[in-house]
Amino acid sequence: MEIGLAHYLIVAAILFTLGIFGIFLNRKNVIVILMSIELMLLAVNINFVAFSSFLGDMVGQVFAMFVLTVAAAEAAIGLAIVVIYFRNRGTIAVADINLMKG
Amino acid sequence: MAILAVFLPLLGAVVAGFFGRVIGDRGAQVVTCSCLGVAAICGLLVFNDIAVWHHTAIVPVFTWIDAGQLKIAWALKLDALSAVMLAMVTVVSFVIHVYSIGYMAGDPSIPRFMSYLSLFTFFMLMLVTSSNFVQLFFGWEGVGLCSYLLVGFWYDRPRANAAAIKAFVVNRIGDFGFSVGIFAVYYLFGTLDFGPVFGGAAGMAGKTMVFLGMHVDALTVTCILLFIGAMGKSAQIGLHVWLPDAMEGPTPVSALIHAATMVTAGVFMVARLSPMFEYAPIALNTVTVVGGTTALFAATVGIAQNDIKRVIAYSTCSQLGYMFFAAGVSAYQASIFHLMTHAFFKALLFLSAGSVIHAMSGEQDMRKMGGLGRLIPITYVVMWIGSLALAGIPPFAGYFSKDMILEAAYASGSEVGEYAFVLGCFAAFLTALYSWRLLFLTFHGEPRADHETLHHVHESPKVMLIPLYVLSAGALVMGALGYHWLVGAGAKEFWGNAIVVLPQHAGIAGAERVPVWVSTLPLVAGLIGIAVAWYAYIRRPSVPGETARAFEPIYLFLLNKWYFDEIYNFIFVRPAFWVARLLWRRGDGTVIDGFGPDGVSEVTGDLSVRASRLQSGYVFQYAFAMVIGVAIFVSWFLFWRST
Amino acid sequence: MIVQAICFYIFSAIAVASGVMVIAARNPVHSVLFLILAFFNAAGLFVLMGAEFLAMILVIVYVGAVAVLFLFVVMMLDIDFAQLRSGAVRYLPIGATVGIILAVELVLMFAAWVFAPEVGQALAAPMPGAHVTNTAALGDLLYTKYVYAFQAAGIILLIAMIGAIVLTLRHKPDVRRQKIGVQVSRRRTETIALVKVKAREGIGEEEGVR
Amino acid sequence: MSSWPLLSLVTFLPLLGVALILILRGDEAATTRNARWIALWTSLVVMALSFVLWADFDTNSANFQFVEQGVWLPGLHIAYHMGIDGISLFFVLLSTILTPICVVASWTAITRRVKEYMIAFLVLETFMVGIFCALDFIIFYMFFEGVLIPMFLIIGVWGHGRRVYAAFKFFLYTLLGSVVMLLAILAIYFQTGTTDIVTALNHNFPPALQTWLWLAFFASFAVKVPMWPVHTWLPDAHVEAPTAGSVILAGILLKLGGYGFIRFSLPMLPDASALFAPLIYTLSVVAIIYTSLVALAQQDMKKLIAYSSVAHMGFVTIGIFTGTPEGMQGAMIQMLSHGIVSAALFLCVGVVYDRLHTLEIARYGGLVHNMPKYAFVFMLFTLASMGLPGTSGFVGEFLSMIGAFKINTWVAFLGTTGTILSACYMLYLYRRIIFGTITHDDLRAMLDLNRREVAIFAPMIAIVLWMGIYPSSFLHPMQPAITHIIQHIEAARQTAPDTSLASR
Amino acid sequence: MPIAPLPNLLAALPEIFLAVAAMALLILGVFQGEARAAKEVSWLSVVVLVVAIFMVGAQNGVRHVTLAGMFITDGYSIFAKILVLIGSAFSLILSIRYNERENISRFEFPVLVLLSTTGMLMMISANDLLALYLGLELQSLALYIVASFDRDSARSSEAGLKYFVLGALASGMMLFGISMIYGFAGSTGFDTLAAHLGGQATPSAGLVVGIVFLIVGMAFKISAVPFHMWTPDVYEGAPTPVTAFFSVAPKIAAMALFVRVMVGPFHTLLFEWRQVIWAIAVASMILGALAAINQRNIKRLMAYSSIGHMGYALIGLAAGNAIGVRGVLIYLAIYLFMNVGTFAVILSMRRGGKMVEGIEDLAGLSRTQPAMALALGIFMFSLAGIPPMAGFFAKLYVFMAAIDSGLNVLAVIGVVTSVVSAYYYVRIVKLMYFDEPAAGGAFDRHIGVEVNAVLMVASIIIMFFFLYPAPVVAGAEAASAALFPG
Repeated sequence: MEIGLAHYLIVAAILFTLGIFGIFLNRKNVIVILMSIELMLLAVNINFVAFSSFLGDMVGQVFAMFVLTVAAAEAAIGLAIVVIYFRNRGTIAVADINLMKG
Repeated sequence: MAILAVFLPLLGAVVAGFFGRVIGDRGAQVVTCSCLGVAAICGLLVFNDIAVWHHTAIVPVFTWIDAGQLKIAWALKLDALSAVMLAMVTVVSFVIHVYSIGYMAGDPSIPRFMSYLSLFTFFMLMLVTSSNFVQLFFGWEGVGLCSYLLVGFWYDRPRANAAAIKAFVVNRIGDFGFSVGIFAVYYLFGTLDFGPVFGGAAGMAGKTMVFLGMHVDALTVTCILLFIGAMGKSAQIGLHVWLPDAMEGPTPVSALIHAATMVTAGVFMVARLSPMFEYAPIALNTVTVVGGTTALFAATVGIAQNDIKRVIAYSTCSQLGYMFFAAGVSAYQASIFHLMTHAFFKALLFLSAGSVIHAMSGEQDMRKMGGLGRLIPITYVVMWIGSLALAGIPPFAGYFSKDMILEAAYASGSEVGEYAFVLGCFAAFLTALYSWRLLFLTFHGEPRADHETLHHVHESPKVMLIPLYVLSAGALVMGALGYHWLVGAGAKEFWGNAIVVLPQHAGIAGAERVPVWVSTLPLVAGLIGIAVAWYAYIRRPSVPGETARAFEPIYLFLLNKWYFDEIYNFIFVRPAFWVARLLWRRGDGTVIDGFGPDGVSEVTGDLSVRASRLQSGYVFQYAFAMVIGVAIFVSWFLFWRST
Repeated sequence: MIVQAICFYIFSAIAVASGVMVIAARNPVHSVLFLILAFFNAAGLFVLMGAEFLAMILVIVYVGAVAVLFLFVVMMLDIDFAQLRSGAVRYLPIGATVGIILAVELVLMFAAWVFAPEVGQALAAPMPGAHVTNTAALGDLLYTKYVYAFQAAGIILLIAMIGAIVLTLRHKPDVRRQKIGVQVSRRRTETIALVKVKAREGIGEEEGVR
Repeated sequence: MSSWPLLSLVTFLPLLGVALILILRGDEAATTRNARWIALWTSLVVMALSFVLWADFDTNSANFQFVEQGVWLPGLHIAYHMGIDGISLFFVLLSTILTPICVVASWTAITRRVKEYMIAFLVLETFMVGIFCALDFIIFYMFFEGVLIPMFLIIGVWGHGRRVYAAFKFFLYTLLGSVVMLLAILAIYFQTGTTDIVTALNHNFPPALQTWLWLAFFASFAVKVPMWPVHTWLPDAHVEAPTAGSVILAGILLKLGGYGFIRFSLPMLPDASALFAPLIYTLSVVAIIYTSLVALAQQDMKKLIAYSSVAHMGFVTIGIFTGTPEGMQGAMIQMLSHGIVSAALFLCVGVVYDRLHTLEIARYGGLVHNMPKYAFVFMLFTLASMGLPGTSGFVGEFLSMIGAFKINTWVAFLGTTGTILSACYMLYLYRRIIFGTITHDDLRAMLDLNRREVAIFAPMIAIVLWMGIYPSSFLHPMQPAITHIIQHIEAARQTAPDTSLASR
Repeated sequence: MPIAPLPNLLAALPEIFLAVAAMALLILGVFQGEARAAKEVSWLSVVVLVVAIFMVGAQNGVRHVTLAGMFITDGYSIFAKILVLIGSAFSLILSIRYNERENISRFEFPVLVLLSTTGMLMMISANDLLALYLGLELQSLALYIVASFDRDSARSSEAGLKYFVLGALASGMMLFGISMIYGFAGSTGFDTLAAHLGGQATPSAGLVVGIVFLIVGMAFKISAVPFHMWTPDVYEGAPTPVTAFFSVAPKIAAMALFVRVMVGPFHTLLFEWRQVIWAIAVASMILGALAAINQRNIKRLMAYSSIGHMGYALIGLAAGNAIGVRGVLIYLAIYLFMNVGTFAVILSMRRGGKMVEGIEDLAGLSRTQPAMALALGIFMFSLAGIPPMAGFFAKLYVFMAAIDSGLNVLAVIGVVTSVVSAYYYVRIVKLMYFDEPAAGGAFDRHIGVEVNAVLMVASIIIMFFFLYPAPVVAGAEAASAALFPG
């Protein structure tokens, strides 16, 4: 019952797909989309750490760390935009975000 | 000299045409007539030079076309054939120019008319003096153009316009054959100069070429193609339809173009190309059959027509048939002889008819004439002379030439020759019949015109009559005069190598040896024709009507000129317009534009709407699109590329 | 070994399950909470793989800051949950198909993961060995080899800061705010005017008190 | 004189005129007037210079003359390379002659935005001359496509009726054709390592590549010519364009296709040309008969002449692809002749359009009564269009057909039917407009040609007759170039046997 | 523990300068106070950018790898960076007066642009997947903010939101790909990757899929189909100078990065990734040509236009050789000026003090403002690729690359779509020249000297590029040679 690299990668793949699902199946709330993105980035981090661990290389972990940093910044900006959007429209329902199309 | 003869008419035409306003009507008449007069003198001098001194020559003017091996020069070929034509054309043309002064008096555009006439003469002279096929074609089309201009001279008459276009287009159909024929000549001989082509014709005999995917005898096809051109110009059956309609033009035009000169260009061409035709027996037979058929056909139509000029027009048609079958049986000399005599007497007939029309204030329908003999005696007399010449009554000009032709046809011994002979004799009968029908209807009996018209009937002025005298003289003596040189004993020396007849073809030589009945049959036929005409129109004027009623289908058939116009209209003209509209609306509009630019732009526009509809504005769909893209690429690499 | 396996399965099962709940929960507050759960378990997985520092960071930074920020915004925006009804069902079949295809492909691919042949020789920063802790090793790299990335990350955070401020900060005109710069740089002459007030005359118009 | 960059001067001098017009200031009327005069003088000077070209041209040489070469795109072997031979010489002349004529023809007809109009024409002249002088594919292509811009504006801004539709159809249709050629040019570039035309002309392309290149060039040139069935842009463009626009369109732009065929397709891609010659023949014959018939049905003067142009260009394509000296020289003459004749016919139409503002044939009739000069001029060009011997049209049609007969009798046979049909539709047109009685009162008030119009037509008449009676002045200079092309084709056929038709 | 030696910072001088200058300007802005600062900081930022251009230009084009192998400067980076800096500078110049008029003038804007530009330069100089990622994020995050900079406008904030959500998704995918590449090769450095990848007949599936995901991230930035979906909405919603900025600088940077990544570390996998590039290039060209036809909003039209143009630029990338890269670079250079010029016109489309964006508003412009109409006409013909405008040369060079590499189908699709797209460009010319002036009358005059100057510079460059193309061509040639040593 050896837990190998593939196991971690598969978990990451599933989480990643879930994140993608969250983005395009969600009609309710933009914030959930942001969370889905966080899920994706989590999956990516699992990947990096797994590879790092199995390759015996630190670069993966360093990368993961920067991903975390950037993800935090991204979340901040994303939420700021959501906030101003809400101020303007009074809603953040995904289905309402279509002033511009065509 | 020859250059002068050819180009003086052009000078006259240019002066009269461009400066007509400046020099006035009188000026234009003077300029053109004097140019033509000088040209006629030159023409006669040239004729003299050649007929007597045999100074044949090719006078180069300058290069025309020089492309690849093709080298064509503007040049005047002077030999017996062109000399005969040159003299005849300039003289007749001069006479008609003079006549026109009287006939066209009072017309608002006299300079234009005179200019056209002179221009026509120029083109005709170019035609007869050409030394290569292309120059021949130049003259050929040029006379066609002038014919168009002159037929449509009275441009506000719709019928004249229609006739002019018809004349040009039908001629173009002939020219189509002619030009393809020229292409073939060039293809075969590598040159278009008469000299080398004629020289090489013997060597080309029996050779085959691929034409329209068929292996055919080269010379035969070429000659037949060229003959199609002759048919168009000389109004042979099938392509004759323009000639009667062309009578919409002023009468001098009919006399000059549609009797004396242009229509004979086809005959001239066959004679000119005798070195080629001689080696293409099938082509010769074709010429014979077409000529014979036309001779009879036109004569039959002629007896049923009521328009005085149309009768003469069909007569011309018929006489051209004679000339052709003469050429077809290798009696080119006879053909040219008849051409020449015909030029005089037919021009005479036309001009006399013009005189009648002039007298009748423009009326052309014979049913409205009658009894004019007393009122315009001079015209009456010259008309008689012309008719006698036409009917081949000795000693008038037509007798010599027509007799010769029929004898040659008989003497050729071939089946087609006999065919032509029989038809020709019958046509001779009909010729006499319609000629005297015309005479009797016009000049005899009670006047059928209304009083007003009759009151105005008067003899034509001198300026019109003098030309008639000249032509009458020609119609009287030309036959006897020219017999010796053209077809008689002096013929061989006279023609030199202008006309080639192979020994195995009897030609005019055979005409000497025919039985007596053969040489008298045409005369007898003509006399019978006159008698029948006298009986039917003088003695028993009710006969024509009864006959027409009794044989109504035949009468209508003849009256309607064998329904050629209707058939052509039905087969060609209307379908052409129908197809034209179809191709335009459906072909260009629906099919090409529909599947082409318009269709494509419509589809593009539609796709564009769809493409922009993809942009729904919903973020999740955008994301979905991205994911689909990724999924496709990943699947592509994982499954299909199987890396 | 077996313990490790059990832990792996527990962590990953919970992480995946909470991942599902993040996107499936109807209440976004619940979503955030599930997200936090997912992070916790992912941190567990990190620990299993020997990346203790990252695990810690994940918990501290993500759970402590980011997730809370999410929670904060969700609450702040005061969304009417009743009106949020999804029309996702219409697109679910095709969406699910594509997603599942992608997932299956990725899983299949990862399940048979291969490394490049020479992968061992190319390592830029091999693990230092047991004598150096994970944290120390990371730190060692971060400030030397990866100083460029580190600085860049700093600028990124600066941008995030500017962005958040510039987008959301509003100076409401009717709210009086402290202007420290102005207050500090005040001069005496600007603030105080000495006015001699004569008796019973008051202060004149032209020298009026500001 | 040879030290002067004469070709560049001829090509780019019009731009000087553009610059002058651009800096014009002042009130509307003055600038308008000045713009006209500047355009006229510029184009006249250019014309004079182009005559110098002709005078200095060595008619015995097949080489490119007045060659100029300069660095342009370094490292790519793409250079500024200009030069003319006997083929291009006359197209240059045609362009420089037609431009002043167009300027004069638009003198009073164009009243709106005259400044821009004259600029467009001068720019157009530069492009047109440039096309024929360019000896580098990229330069050639630039001019070739650049023409679309001024022409698009001329049709769209100064056109009438459905001008927008026509302008777009023209623009996009011809653009689509020519972009494919661009790819072919690039393929040539990689094959030869340069875009130099002279180099490419002497390069032996492998047969398979030739096929593709030929098709690409064909796509471009066939649309320009235009060949059936890609001709439908032409009637629309002609009808909606202003008179001078039609003149240039018919006079020069249609020649681009023919020029391209004779300059590139045939000498550069001989095998493919032989392979596709039957295609060309078929399309051309169809064009001659089809469009002649369509012309017969037209109710609009310009459309009729436009369709007749398609038919006439059918002779050109046949002539070129016969590969015979007669055919090719005939095609050249036919192009030049058509350039003058159809241009003149459009000018004729323009004369009455300026007076009555309609193109509907039925609105006219009996013009000969009050416009005899006009009737004469129109008649002359009608005849030339029909190919009457003695006019330029005859020489071209005759030579190209005589060349065709050598190759394929069917082509010559069917092609020659075009002469019958052209007589039908042209005379039918002439009759409906000029002959008959005046049926509309407004026609009675129409004035005959004024001096300006006479000045336009006089040189064109002279050229038409000149080319018809003494075409040697034109045939002779182009002969060496044509012979050179044919020799080149022969040589290529010998070195690469059994690759094309022979083996099929 | 030894102290690491100080890396060669000189190579990264422009980036460092930009970042430091941005911070300095930020401080300046904070201390100056809102009202005055915006304009001042903006112009100072322009100056900073110009200085940076000179700094970049001063580099000698020799290949320097520094900062632990993460940062590279070479001829290629110089060329691309100059383009990016020019694009940013022009966009900033265009923005100043617009922002004032629209009441969104704040000093953070130029600072964000500067920081974003810094990110772009970092992208161009990236020599490591980590550097790539950080540069990309640095650029993107700033862009998300400026997209929604008009924060009181629902459209602007929607644009920001959409851009953000999709951008985050794309960068997530890209990271996923990076992780796979890292997992396969054990390294993120380009040089290492280049050395260790390839050689196998059939590359590993994981690696190829990783590259696909990586491509997604960059395709998103250059808005190649099907990762383009954000583009029209964001272009339309974002403030117009931002749109102008979006349409040039980030695209150029991302494209430059794209090229570097593809032909650098993954050059041996050309056959694999070319298929992806081929597909997105075709899709972009087709969609860009088709969808724009139906547009009424000029910014939206320009969005589709830019999608199409990126498709053409991708042709050069698909070629995957020096000629192709040269094509891409020339394309980008010309594209830059065409777009900047066009947006300068769009920014001048004001009537009664308000922006108008409908293309019908351009009707009759040649009557009311002939100079502007002429300039826009030049840009439109150029965008359509009609010679002698510069746009023709752009297309010429990429098609040249395609033909050279045997990508004939791609080239044919390219020319056909360029004809289709010519329709909508030319339609604008038609509106300006054929139609009568629109009902609203002329646009407002006095759009600003700087806008006019930009317009003039751009139109002159586009119009007369053909006269002296050598600098750009030779520069691109040298730049592309830097990527293909030997």
